[in-house]
Amino acid sequence: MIQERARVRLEYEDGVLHAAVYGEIDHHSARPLREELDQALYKYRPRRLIISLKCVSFMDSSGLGLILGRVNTAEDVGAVVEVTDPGTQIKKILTLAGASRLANLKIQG
Amino acid sequence: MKVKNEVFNTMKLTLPALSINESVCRAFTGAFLSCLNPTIEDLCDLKCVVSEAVTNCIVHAYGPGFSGREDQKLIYITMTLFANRTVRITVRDRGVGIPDVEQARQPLFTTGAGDERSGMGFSVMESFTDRMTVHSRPGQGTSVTLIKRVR
Amino acid sequence: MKVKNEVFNTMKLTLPALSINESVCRAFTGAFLSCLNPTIEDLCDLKCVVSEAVTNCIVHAYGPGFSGREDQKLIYITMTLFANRTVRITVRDRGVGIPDVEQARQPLFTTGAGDERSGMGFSVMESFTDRMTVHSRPGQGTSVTLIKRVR
Amino acid sequence: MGERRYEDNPELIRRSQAGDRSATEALVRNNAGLVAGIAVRFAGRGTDTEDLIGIGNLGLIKAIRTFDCERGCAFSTYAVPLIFGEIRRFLRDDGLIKVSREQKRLGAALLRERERAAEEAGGEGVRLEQLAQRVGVSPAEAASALSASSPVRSLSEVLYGEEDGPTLENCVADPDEQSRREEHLALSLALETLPPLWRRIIGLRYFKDLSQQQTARLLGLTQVKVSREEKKILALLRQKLS
Ligand SMILES: Nc1ncnc2c1ncn2[C@@H]1O[C@H](COP(=O)(O)OP(=O)(O)OP(=O)(O)O)[C@@H](O)[C@H]1O
Ligand SMILES: Nc1ncnc2c1ncn2[C@@H]1O[C@H](COP(=O)(O)OP(=O)(O)OP(=O)(O)O)[C@@H](O)[C@H]1O
Ligand SMILES: [Mg+2]
Ligand SMILES: [Mg+2]
Repeated sequence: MIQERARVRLEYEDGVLHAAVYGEIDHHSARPLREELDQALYKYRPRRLIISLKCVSFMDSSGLGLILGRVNTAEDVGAVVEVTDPGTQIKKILTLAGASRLANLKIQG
Repeated sequence: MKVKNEVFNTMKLTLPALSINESVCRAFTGAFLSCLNPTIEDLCDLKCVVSEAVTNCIVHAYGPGFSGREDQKLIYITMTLFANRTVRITVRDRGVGIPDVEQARQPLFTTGAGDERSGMGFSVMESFTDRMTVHSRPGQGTSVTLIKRVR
Repeated sequence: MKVKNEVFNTMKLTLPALSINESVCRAFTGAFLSCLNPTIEDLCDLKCVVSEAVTNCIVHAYGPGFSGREDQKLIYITMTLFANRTVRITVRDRGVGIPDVEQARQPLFTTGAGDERSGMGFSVMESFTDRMTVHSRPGQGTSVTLIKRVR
Repeated sequence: MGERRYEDNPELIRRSQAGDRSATEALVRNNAGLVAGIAVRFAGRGTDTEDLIGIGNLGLIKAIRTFDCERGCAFSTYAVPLIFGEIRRFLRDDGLIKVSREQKRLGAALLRERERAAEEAGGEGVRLEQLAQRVGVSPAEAASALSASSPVRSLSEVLYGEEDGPTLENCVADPDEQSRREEHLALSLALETLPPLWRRIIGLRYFKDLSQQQTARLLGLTQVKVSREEKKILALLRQKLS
């Protein structure tokens, strides 16, 4: 059976945790992503978490929940979250939510 | 002119409220709409709204408050294509219903905060389509109708 | 063991007998089966058999002998996935029916000669699945059930 | 170098037509220059050259499947118009990026990766998830876009050497519809006279778009046998129709 619909590749260097997400982020795939990202945040306690959405082919409001949720965990460990390379579709969703106005979230690209 | 609004294809799909079916519904939306040869952007928007509506059935309609049987947790989707390139999509469930629809439609309103829901589902559906109507009766279920004219 | 044959996903699809819907049904079959992570070969085979059954509804069931209304020309598809990776697909119509099912199942038998029909539809369905059953009543319609265990 | 590679073509084409995927791959590799040369002529029209090459390869594969080694003309002479045709057709609906174009691109990519993956996997069947990952789409998306084989050319295309089969589009645009109908009738009459096995093969391959592999499995034959029989049938039909 196919278990996961999205994967994340993590790299930590000099206080920066890079997380490149691949695949589709929906309610089904959000939970495993959440667990993996949180584990890494607590393990490395970075200053910055950079989530790259370059290879995300689909995202709905469940993905928004995932990102905003990571902003919360990141605050716990004293990190800020940056989101890079959202596609047109994803950008629309991020804008709609006014996510860019959140103090601890930056959106680039 | 009447002929313009002629129905030119329509389908009904019923499937269980399982999260694996979110991507099935998106792929199906793509297949069903492809005969219109819409723009990629319009198609992505419509896949996204279907995904939102279907996720709501899975997450909210048949959540803790639902007292029916497991095999009654179903999602009912109807899609109709009109000759003037308008698409009408209805996503219905027989779940717990929404006590206050006005409130539920507000951006950021959510009853699923603990579950990392952002409360933006209805806002996404509304802004990616030309029209959204929501009917709901507590204990009976919810039906969301989305209408969009595609290029 | 009972648990092995548990239903694990199931869906019902109703759509008009239009030839554009052949590709819709194929695409949907693919999407629905994707959670099994089947081999490409099994997947293509199953898309192919659904296509055959659907084409028969379009070409034969609601052909010249059909006396119902235009909006009654519908195809009803049910697909069930069992936990042991068995797939059951039923394609049903309410069309003219088949007077002699035994004969219709013979390779090369066709009532649509000259129409680029080869009379190999049932043969394809039978040999690409583990089991095929056909029920038909003239004037009432036809139902084809296809069962296959996927690797 | 170039010379020698083209010389390899007839043998590779024969093997490819008999269903040898590695031969098809080799042909696509050997003719990469040809396809790229055509694709760059369409650069700057808003489609990636890489995608154009993918579409051009579809034309090339069509050419490989339909080329008649006994015909006497060079393979490249035969392939060039098919490659051009495929790319032109792809680019025809200009303007906004439409779904049909994306689907074609995805279809071509899936087919390409499927052949590659099959080769790497050896006897093991390629699974959906693996293929989807290689192409970069979700399994559901890949599964719905997949087709069993590359777009099989229609029988009359093969027999009468038309570039595009009698698709709806072509029929509408065709000024010579009467003669097409006559050809059609002649063809169905010719088919009636074939022995049952041959009618089955033609039915499965050309009316049902099954691959040689699928046809072989269904009829309990080897793929090589199907390929050989198919050649004989086509030759016979050509003879009957000319
Ligand atoms: N089908 C439904 N059945 C019952 N309640 C629903 C249904 N759809 C929505 N709701 C209610 O409406 C609220 C708002 O829905 P909306 O989709 O906007 O946000 P959400 O689902 O909570 O979060 P998000 O969609 O951003 O993940 C939900 O929290 C829920 O209380
Ligand atoms: N749903 C149906 N309703 C009525 N008649 C049918 C139906 N399906 C099949 N038949 C009858 O059974 C015959 C055999 O069907 P089969 O699919 O094997 O061949 P075909 O449809 O004639 O040709 P091909 O499928 O190769 O294009 C048909 O010619 C038709 O007479
Ligand atoms: Mg929601
Ligand atoms: Mg048939």
